[in-house]
Amino acid sequence: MRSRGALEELGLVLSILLGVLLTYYLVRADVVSLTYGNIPLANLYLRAVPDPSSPFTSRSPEVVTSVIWDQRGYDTYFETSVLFIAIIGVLYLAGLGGGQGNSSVSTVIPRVIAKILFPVIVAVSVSVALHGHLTPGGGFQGGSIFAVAPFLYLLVFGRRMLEGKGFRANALVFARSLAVFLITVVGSIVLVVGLLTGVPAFLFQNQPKPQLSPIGYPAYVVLPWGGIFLFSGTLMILNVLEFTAVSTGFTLALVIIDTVTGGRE
Amino acid sequence: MVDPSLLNYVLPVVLGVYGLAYSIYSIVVLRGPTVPDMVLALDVMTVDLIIIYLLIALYYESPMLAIGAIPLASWILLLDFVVAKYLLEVRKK
Amino acid sequence: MTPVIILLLSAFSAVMALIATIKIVYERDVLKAIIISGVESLFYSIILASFLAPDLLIAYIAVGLGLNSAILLYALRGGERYEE
Amino acid sequence: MIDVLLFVLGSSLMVLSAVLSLIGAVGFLRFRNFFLRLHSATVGSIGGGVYGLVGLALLTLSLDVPGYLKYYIFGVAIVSAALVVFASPTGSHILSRAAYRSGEAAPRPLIRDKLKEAGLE
Repeated sequence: MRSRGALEELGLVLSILLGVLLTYYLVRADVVSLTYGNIPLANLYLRAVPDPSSPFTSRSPEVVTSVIWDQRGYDTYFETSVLFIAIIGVLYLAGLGGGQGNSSVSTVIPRVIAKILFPVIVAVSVSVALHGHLTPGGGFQGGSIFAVAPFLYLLVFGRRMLEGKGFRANALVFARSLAVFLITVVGSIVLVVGLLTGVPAFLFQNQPKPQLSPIGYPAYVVLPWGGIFLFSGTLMILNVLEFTAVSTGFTLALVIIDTVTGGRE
Repeated sequence: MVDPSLLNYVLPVVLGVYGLAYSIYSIVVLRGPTVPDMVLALDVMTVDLIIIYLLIALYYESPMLAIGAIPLASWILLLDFVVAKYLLEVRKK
Repeated sequence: MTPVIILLLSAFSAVMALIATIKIVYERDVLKAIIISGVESLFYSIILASFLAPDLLIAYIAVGLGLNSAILLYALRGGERYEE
Repeated sequence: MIDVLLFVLGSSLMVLSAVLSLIGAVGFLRFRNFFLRLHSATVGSIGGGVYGLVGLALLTLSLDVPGYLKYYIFGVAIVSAALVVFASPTGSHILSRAAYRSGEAAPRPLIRDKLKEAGLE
């Protein structure tokens, strides 16, 4: 704190003052009031998404996942592909060389516990991702929980053991590329069908919209024994694909960082 | 079956004591003289937070809030491992 | 109607998060700064829990506490621990 | 009858565990070095965490609320209790090992270092 100049503290104070002033004027000028017509924007989504008679429905009780993958699907696709491009670029720059296989935190206790905890974490993450259209959670959350399990193996057993388990860099890159490609296919298939048959359709469209576009994905299938399996159109498919993309992406990032920083010693 | 209104006698007391423990732990995490102290306090604070999440979920009667407890419980171990690996490998150099 | 004790917990967490941010800015030991940034995401997560945002809560825990700290700690192995 | 028993058992476990958690927190403030604080960390995480989670599961099972709420919170509490039982002692073990071997936390005041005498440093 001694050597920090007066100029930096002045900058800190000035930025805080600027933030307070901006917030005050934005609230006074009513710029940040989030209303659409007379209904607040959040209420609009909360009413429209679970209601099957609304034109903007997703047939899903979970509003956040629907907004992420249906109403704002295009944004989410770009987020996924930005992460994809970043990881591919780092992979290109780093170049996976050889590293030593041993690990420094490995006594017998972590080895046993890692073997016990690996299936538990995988089960939890898959369950979070698979019913992401019914409960909170979804592809990104499930994928980032899944990344704990290979990371545990990486820390305890080293990279050799992880590669023996099937988490090789080539396989991870392949799975990730395939998932991102399939997200594109699932998002654009309605548009392609609409173009071929001469019906208007949207990119990343989920349910058919009356008066705008009559085609779309089905919301549920009737099982042979009479039950209904609700998968909310694209939501469940995209959740599973996003789960694959995010989990393999984070695992790949951790493997790369382990190789790059571990190989320097 | 027990009437849920009986919870109003139990939950505020338990949540208050856990909140007090949580605040003491958070002060220890920010103050703790060495790095292992901070990580250890972070672990115990995380365990406290799991219970606080579940109590909040019970308070609001919305089970969807409870799902955050499981990733939190699985990340405790990882932070310990990463910090331990860092400390051991930096000493080796 | 939010109970008073949950509001008190969120207010305390918000204050502690502010203190943690200031401490990170003035911390010379980068290892300590990384751990405090993990704690800060825990403080935010309790605010998210009391305002009923479970989706954000899961993502915040998994990325803010877990992957962020892990990747920064890994990156620190190739660098200097103490700032000048 | 069994419900009242479950409720009383669960709530008393929760109160016990809350008090244990507070004791662990006070121990963190009062103990002198890292290796002494490990004891209060065990009290805080196993006594204050796992007992509380099991008590919460029993308490939730006895309530007269809709089934999805009851069994969801019960399942989450049991799974996270199992995770904490496995994860927390392992984390403390590996952290204390690293802290001793790297010399990050000095055991002070130190009367006799048997690990050093045995050459297991």
